[in-house]
Amino acid sequence: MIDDLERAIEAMLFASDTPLDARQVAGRLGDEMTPGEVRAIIQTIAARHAGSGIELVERGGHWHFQTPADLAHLLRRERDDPRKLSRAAAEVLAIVAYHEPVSRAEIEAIRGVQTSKGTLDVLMEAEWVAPAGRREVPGRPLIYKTTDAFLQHFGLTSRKDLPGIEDLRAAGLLDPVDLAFEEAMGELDLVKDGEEA
Amino acid sequence: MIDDLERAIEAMLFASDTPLDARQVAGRLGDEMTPGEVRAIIQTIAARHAGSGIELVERGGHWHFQTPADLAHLLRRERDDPRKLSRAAAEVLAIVAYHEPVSRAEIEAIRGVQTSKGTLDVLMEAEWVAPAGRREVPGRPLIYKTTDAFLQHFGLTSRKDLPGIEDLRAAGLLDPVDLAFEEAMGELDLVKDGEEA
Amino acid sequence: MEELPLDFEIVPAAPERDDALQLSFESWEGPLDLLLTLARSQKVDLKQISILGLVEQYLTFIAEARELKLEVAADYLVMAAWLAYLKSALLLPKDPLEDPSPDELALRLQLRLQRLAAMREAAARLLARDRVGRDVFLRAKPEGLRDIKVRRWDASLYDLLSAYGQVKLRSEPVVHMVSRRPVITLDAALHHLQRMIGVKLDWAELSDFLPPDYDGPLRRSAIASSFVAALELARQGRVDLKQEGAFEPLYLKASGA
Repeated sequence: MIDDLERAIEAMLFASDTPLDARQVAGRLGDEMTPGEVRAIIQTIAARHAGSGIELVERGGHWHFQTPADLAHLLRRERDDPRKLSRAAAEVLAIVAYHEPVSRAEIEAIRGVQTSKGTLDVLMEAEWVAPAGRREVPGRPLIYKTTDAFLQHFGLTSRKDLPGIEDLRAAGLLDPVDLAFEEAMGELDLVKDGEEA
Repeated sequence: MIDDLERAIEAMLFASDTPLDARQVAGRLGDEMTPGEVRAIIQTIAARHAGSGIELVERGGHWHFQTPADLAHLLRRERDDPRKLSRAAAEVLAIVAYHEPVSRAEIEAIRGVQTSKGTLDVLMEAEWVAPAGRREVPGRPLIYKTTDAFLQHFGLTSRKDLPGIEDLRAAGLLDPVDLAFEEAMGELDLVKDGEEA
Repeated sequence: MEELPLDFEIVPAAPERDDALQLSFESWEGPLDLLLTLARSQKVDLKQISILGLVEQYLTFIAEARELKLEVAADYLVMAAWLAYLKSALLLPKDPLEDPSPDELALRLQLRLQRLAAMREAAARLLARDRVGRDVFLRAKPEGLRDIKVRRWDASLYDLLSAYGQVKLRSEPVVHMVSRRPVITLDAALHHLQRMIGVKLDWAELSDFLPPDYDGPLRRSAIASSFVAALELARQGRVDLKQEGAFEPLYLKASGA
């Protein structure tokens, strides 16, 4: 059976929006107890909760309830939020993979378009690309390379597994887009007819 | 020694800013337990806190920690009074709670007066009353019901906990006037038949 | 009037009208509420209440209020008229054919009052419960439970390789391959039309001049270029054009033929 005073102090500390010290608690109880007596009761309460999912802790003479730090992972649950990699990011990733180590300027030269900082950030967030030091040229630009996580995600044993340019061409991956499109639409026959006419 | 699962659930309920049901707790634990198992542990925790300055209570299947009502005098002074309800609003709230789901026309039939728009608005703003679809009768009127926040605020475990609801139901006082009238006339006819026989 | 009901507010009138009392009707939520208040003054269970007595109380009350020159809201007057009717019906000898009978009307009124009274009590008991923020308190600043979304990027090897293919393609020397669409040029149409005009002597429709094996997009192109060619030949005075009206077939023949 918990005594009434202990219950009252426990409830106060629970409902308070700021940590309370022994003097404040005594004041709210009508100053019939000394802060020392209050402190003793607070310690009893803290001991009662020890080892549970609720802790009564002291910070600079003020007491407040909190949840134990070792349970923080339950309170901040992480959830997967899958996102499809953008076309631009896929291009940059491919360039890093085929040409590593590369600087951002080199990536842009190969792509023929400016690469936004966010694109590289996304690849680094995905942990597929990581900085690999600086190139010893004027300006000492950062250079990037792919990671083991990259190889793992794309099911590659090593970078040497990446198909060469000729393989890509054979697979039709180097066909101009509009030609490939027309082929798919079966309009090529008409063009040939036109040529014959 | 409190076991890890019990600590974890206690910490969750203590840290949450809204009441949690067993399913939510199980979800956060990674769905390795059934809601029934979680519920059993919650009841153990509630029993452990019984009689202390912190109580774990159930409201509409959701659980939260609060201070016991008998300590109100120690805690009340620095608190705002809860929303003061007008008599009209209190009556409408009672009608919704005891009759739910109920349409505005049905509320008005009981009160014998038009319900000003503001009255239901106040109850919906307090999140004690919420629309509950439409009644499938001509005009498809909106119907209203009370919420879990209503149960929480008024300290009700469930709607069965509404003061006197069983007595009112048994006395037919939750039946519409028409139904009660038919029944009363039926009894009267029976009496007459009896007299004639 | 013997006694005013308990929650009847007597408000001192404004100074310039201090000869009168103002009775506030705002104390009641409508006539049914007023009836219930009056019924309570009978101090009996609502089941045993005398409806006739209640009707008289209500009518007296409204009459007093009007004598005091109070504004009585319309719905209170409507109720008064209805109750006056009920009173006379209850007092007159019973007409067995009257439907609904006055007793039935009285019973309905009684049932309504019982239901309103039940809800009034329920509301009072509800408000008297231990309420959060008044009687019981929650943690003022709970840590809160948070869901943190962790972005997981997704791409397939195909995405990677086709992206690289596009990059390589962009950086290769640009060779434009414009696919030829099946068209009949204006020159070809002019040439063709000039030849055909010599063959056809009378008015002939423009489409008759087109080779019959042109179809699909090629035919549409041929019509368009032949039309322009016909306009050009007309401008040169080499053909005459004729059309009955807008969107009608266009006829042409060699000038002077």
